[in-house]
Amino acid sequence: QSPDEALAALANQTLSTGPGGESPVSASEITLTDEELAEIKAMGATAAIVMHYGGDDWSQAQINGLQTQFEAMGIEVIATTDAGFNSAKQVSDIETIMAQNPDIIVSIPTDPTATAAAYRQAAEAGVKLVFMDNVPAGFVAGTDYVSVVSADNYGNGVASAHLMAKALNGEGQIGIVFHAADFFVTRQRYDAFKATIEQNYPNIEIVAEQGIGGPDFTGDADRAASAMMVGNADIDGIWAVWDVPAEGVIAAARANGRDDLVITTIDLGENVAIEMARGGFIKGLGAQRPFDQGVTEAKLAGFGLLGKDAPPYVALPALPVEKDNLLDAWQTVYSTEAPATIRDSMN
Amino acid sequence: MSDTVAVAAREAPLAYFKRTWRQNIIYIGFVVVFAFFAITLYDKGFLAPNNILNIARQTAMIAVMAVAMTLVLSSGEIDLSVGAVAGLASVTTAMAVAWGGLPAGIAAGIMTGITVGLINGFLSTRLMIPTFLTTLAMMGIAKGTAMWISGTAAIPVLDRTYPAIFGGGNIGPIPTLLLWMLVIGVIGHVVLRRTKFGRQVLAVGGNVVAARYSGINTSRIKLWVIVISAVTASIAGMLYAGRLQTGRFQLGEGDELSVIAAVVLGGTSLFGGKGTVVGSIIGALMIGVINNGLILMGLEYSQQLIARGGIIILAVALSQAGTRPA
Amino acid sequence: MSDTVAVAAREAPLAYFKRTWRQNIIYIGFVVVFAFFAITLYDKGFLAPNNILNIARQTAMIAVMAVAMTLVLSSGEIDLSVGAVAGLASVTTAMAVAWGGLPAGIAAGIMTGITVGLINGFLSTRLMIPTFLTTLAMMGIAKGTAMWISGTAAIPVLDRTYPAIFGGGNIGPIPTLLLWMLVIGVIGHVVLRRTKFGRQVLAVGGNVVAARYSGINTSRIKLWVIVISAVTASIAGMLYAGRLQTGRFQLGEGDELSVIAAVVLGGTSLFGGKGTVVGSIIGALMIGVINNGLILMGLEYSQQLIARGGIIILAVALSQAGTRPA
Amino acid sequence: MAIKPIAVEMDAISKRFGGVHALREVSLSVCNGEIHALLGENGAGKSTILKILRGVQAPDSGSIIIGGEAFERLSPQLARHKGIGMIFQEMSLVPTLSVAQNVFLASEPLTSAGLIDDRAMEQRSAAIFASMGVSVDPTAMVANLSTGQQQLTEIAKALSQNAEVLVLDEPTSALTASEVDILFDLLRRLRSEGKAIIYVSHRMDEIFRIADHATVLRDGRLIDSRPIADYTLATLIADIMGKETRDLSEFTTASTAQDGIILKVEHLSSKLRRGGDVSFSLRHGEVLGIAGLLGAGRSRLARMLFGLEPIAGGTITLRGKAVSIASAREATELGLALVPEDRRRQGLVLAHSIQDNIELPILKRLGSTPFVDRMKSRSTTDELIRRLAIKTASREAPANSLSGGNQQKIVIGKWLATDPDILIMDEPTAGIDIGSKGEVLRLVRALAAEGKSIIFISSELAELAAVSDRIAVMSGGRLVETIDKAELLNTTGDATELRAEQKLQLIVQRGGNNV
Ligand SMILES: Nc1ncnc2c1ncn2[C@@H]1O[C@H](COP(=O)(O)OP(=O)(O)OP(=O)(O)O)[C@@H](O)[C@H]1O
Ligand SMILES: Nc1ncnc2c1ncn2[C@@H]1O[C@H](COP(=O)(O)OP(=O)(O)OP(=O)(O)O)[C@@H](O)[C@H]1O
Ligand SMILES: [Mg+2]
Ligand SMILES: [Mg+2]
Repeated sequence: QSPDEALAALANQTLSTGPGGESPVSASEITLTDEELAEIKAMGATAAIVMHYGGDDWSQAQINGLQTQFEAMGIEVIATTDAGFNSAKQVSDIETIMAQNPDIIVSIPTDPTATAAAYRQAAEAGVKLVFMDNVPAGFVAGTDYVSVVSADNYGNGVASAHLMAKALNGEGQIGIVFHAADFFVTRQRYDAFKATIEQNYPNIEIVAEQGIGGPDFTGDADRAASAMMVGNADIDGIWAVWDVPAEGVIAAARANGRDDLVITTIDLGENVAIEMARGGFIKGLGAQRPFDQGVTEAKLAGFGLLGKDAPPYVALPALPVEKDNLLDAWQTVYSTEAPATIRDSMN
Repeated sequence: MSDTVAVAAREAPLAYFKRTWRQNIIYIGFVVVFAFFAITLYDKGFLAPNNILNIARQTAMIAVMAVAMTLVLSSGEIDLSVGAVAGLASVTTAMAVAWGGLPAGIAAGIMTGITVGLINGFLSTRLMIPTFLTTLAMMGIAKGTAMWISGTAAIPVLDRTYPAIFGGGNIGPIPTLLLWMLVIGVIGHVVLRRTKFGRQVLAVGGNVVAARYSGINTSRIKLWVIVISAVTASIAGMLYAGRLQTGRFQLGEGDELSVIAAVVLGGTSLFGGKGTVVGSIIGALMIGVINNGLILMGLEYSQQLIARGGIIILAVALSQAGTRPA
Repeated sequence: MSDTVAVAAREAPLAYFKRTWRQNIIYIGFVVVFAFFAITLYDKGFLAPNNILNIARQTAMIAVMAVAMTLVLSSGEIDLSVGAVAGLASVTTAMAVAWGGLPAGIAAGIMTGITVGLINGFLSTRLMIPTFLTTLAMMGIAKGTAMWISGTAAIPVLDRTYPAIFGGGNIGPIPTLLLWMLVIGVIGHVVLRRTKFGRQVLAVGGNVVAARYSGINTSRIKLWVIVISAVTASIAGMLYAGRLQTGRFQLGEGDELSVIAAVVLGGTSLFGGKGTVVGSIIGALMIGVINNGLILMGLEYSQQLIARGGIIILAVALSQAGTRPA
Repeated sequence: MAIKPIAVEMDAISKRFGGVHALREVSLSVCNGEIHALLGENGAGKSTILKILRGVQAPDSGSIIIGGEAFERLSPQLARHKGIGMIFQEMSLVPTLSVAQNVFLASEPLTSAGLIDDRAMEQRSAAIFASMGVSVDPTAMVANLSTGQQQLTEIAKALSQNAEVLVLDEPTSALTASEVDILFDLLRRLRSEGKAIIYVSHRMDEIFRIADHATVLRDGRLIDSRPIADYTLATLIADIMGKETRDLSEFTTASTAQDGIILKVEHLSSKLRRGGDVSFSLRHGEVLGIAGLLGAGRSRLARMLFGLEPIAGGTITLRGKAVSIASAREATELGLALVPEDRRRQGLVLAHSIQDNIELPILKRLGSTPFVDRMKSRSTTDELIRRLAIKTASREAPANSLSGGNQQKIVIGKWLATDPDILIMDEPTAGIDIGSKGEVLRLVRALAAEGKSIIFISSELAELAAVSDRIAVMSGGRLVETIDKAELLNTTGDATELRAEQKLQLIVQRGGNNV
């Protein structure tokens, strides 16, 4: 099976399975009738968005999606919080928000165990919970929370692996820059990428792995990648766990004059998009669909309000992006036309 | 530093009033900030008893660490490792609870603090490394150790009593966290104001030579202060673990700045010789109130950051004027 | 503090050597650390010219900010906002470049520094708020502003010359970043050691009352130092923007600690009155070498943190002994 | 008189600081019930040997015998335990603590609960000050005390420990005659109680008034140790200086005052202290002495003239023009200079070298570029070190490595270097030895002769009478009286300084009384 076939296969299948092993339902199946919409509007409900980390395009698109859809549903977003990967802060945020007792909380847990108690409180207070990507430990779909919408991070990991293989014609030495923290989303991508390379591409050798801790992920990735290129003179590619570290890898490659280095990553940030458009280091990436994801989550929250029973696990398939489909991909991901910066860089 | 405070001995009543008024304005500042939110956020449930308790809960760890940090700064030293140590303690205590139950957990948490404290103290008082550097290095070491022994994973605390004691439960309507904060606060206040030890801490921070000339064993005092700080940090870590029923290396990350901010906000001098535990706790609460209020206001995170900075400056602009060393 | 510095007037050559040896051991420490990696990592290409240049590149921003921070600490103040200001400047400069090209970009970056500096300076010298608090608050304000105007997104720098000047390109074999570091380092050294301004900075930091009695306009000096620090931070931000061809609020996040660590490591006193720019740069390079070496060793992130802390303590244990302001 | 038991004995003590031999095999033995004067020029080693006795510095060799017990070295705790109390020359108080808290530092009275009893502390220190007959607020923060008040606090601290052996290292350098009298009464009482007292001072008259025995050091060597009765002023000074030196009594001066008035002050009063009222005029080439009791407002006046203390009312007319001086910088630009009272707090950056300290006020003159002209700075420094006989190896030595008196000389030199039209000196000779004192006074007269004007504040009336053309007496912030040197000298038949001094004393006291 060639990378292209593999990628093609990916497009309309979701590899992740739900926290309870549920098989995913496609986001396209989540819809609200006009009556339902009207009914929700009538409720004058309130919602809060509790993020794990707000500092990247992904979160912003996610929030945009939510806000757009909530507005359409006549739901007021009363608070948006950013825990900066810190579970204690996220718990505080949830508690604080509970003071306004909102009807809906859409959230992504920094840490399934640490935050469980706080979400539990909210659930018991009757708040409709919709999760992104991951759910707190011991939560039961339908009773404790409405549903979880996943971006199929595993699938994206796989995609980025195939794209790497494609760019390397199936052979070479590569390095991995991963997130040195046990965070569900990033861990899935890492596992997927590694597994895919090891199983499908015997001629691709993973010669270096380096974790990065932040908060300056770009700088950390820069240092890590530089060291990889120094330590393994003929390294051909480096995979970065998301676009922010990827920018660090790009800087390192530039500085070390490795114009031939292949970089693949996950998430369609503007910078990596530009780099790709220029035919630069980024040969491909697995994109999530944060905007759609947000929209879907908002709709599911609506399900919750209506008491309409929702599928426990909704997933959006991974979106492999290469230069050819970059502009369309951007449209798909952000549901706006790609900015001039990218379009101009295409040629 | 403090040599530079230049105020008249027989000063006019007015001048005196102005001075003390300014020293105590952190309290006024706190009241103002609180009142501001109470009014603007009335309908948003800011004053809801539960929200007030939330603020207490969310501030408790910072406040607890701030108490010890008051001693540290008063003695002319600094401790940047508190946040990381709290994280480490949360991990050790959680692992120990899983292994040997409550007593093991408590022992492990405290031992973590004692060990770290002794290392920091030894390096600073024997090898004469500035605490800024020792504790900065310790910050990395503690965080690394926590990540390492936990494999960066969260260690769940399944024991039921542990969270009840540490930060989880309530006693009647009152969260245990609040009690921890009060108890440690009172102890800290008495130690600094009313005990020989506290007096010697202030003396060491005010003029280390004079302290030595007066027969005070300055390095012993500093050692103690540093150990106390580390142990308190580990208690904070245990409270985190209890509150979140989890031990994790990221818990407490970055707290050192909030803690020192709270203490300085409270009117303790960064240059030593002068400290107030009550002020520190008020400072911590003030930061807590601000964070809470800004979220309730529905500001975006970026706006929250800006507003917090602005409010702090406003509050201090009054409170610190005139009283700051030069 | 300084009462304890005990140095002989006419001292024996040996004693003199011992003293200066200790003061200068940061250099020795640097050499030792470097040699250690050079040997253990010989086969891993530690000594490869490219790797050496990488270290320089990765350290440049810290080193640049450390130069100004040396002045700040020498004057008895502190600046915690440098990291956030660098981030903000990277955003403003990137946005301005996109809007009005190179000149606009440069202007925007520098103006950011000047504005922040004047605010910090005004609050600290007029309203007498301790710089610890002003700059801590500014840290939040700058970060928030950067997130806000950029919508937390990365602002690409498409202009070709900008990166060439700031941090991106090379001149011959030498990365421009290295030149920036050297030029600013030399200027800083001369300013602190040779100019009247530098003498006044040290005097203000050494004893602000005596400085005032000597007819020095102490608050003017402090204002200048604070502004210089902010401007330098914004230059560092522009270098980040050039190097990554991006403006982003996270750039420089957390740098304040690395910068202050580098400076203190270099032998500058946190309590003012004593500073060395060269030491600070060596301190920054030392941290860079350690980071680089530990990664090349293939240590896990957690182990890197531990090792870094250990090495720093080891290096300082020697360097600071005896010279610290107890 | 009967042989008294020996309280402490220090045997062949040697101490080096790097290359400096502070002490070479110095021995010292002090008996109970005696006041033992320790004398020597600046940098002779007095403070060093006393610090060794107090256990805050360790000798390189030699031994210390207390109550028959011999020690290699003492620790501060041990020395204290052995009943040794000391007033250090360099203020050793904690500025951020209150007076009472300092007095009882490390020996706080406790409540039954084992907590510190601050109220008892304040009452007891109030009592001590009362018994000393001085007024110091026990609750005041030490940082806010005047130098004199700080010295009184040190004395109270030492007394509160009722030590067996009481060491006083220049306790009176910032005190006026009346406090000195009080202190001496206290010391006599302690002596009669059989305590051993070691007393260091550069004020010769004090030595002859109070001491029973004198030990003289020079360049870290023991020169001589005899009962005071064996000495005359001349022989004692000769021993101290190692050469014949004229003391103040031969210090006669003809007034060099010209007619032109350079500075006129009218009804000046401070914002920080009510009820001040100072008026005087200063002529070219005139030395205006200012006398007063502690807290009379002398230093305050100095600070007001130098733009360091806000002015509530009154006018300052300089060279015929009314000026308002808002900062020391403006003052220096107007050609004023202030040798401040507190060398450690206001005079020096202690950790910096002599040269760096001397550079500070004259930076503007060290080259027209932004760069410091090091050559010029060096020559200036060396010149001053020579002129003031500052005892140091190099201009690079940090100020705090010098002896107290030598530090004081740096402060004087630092301001001489600015070559001002009006030189204000606040207790300039505090802690400097008899020889250098003469040198300073001679300098002052020389400047006056050049047409410079000097305001000379001093608590030591002898030198005041010696150096001044006119003497203004202050009290309670007001300038109450101005006396011509001539009056002081010539009213009675034979004019000896001592008489003049006594008269001055009377006037000052009276000034004090009619508030
Ligand atoms: N900490 C120190 N470091 C280096 N040299 C010192 C130190 N303390 C004292 N000295 C030197 O030791 C010598 C004796 O100093 P000491 O203070 O004992 O003199 P002193 O007799 O007290 O003089 P003064 O009358 O001025 O107080 C001086 O030359 C001084 O420079
Ligand atoms: N720079 C200053 N500004 C304001 N007050 C000061 C300053 N320096 C000292 N003081 C305080 O002013 C008060 C009076 O001290 P000062 O020595 O000036 O009194 P004084 O009346 O001048 O005494 P004396 O007549 O003995 O000099 C003291 O409490 C002192 O601490
Ligand atoms: Mg002395
Ligand atoms: Mg005075």
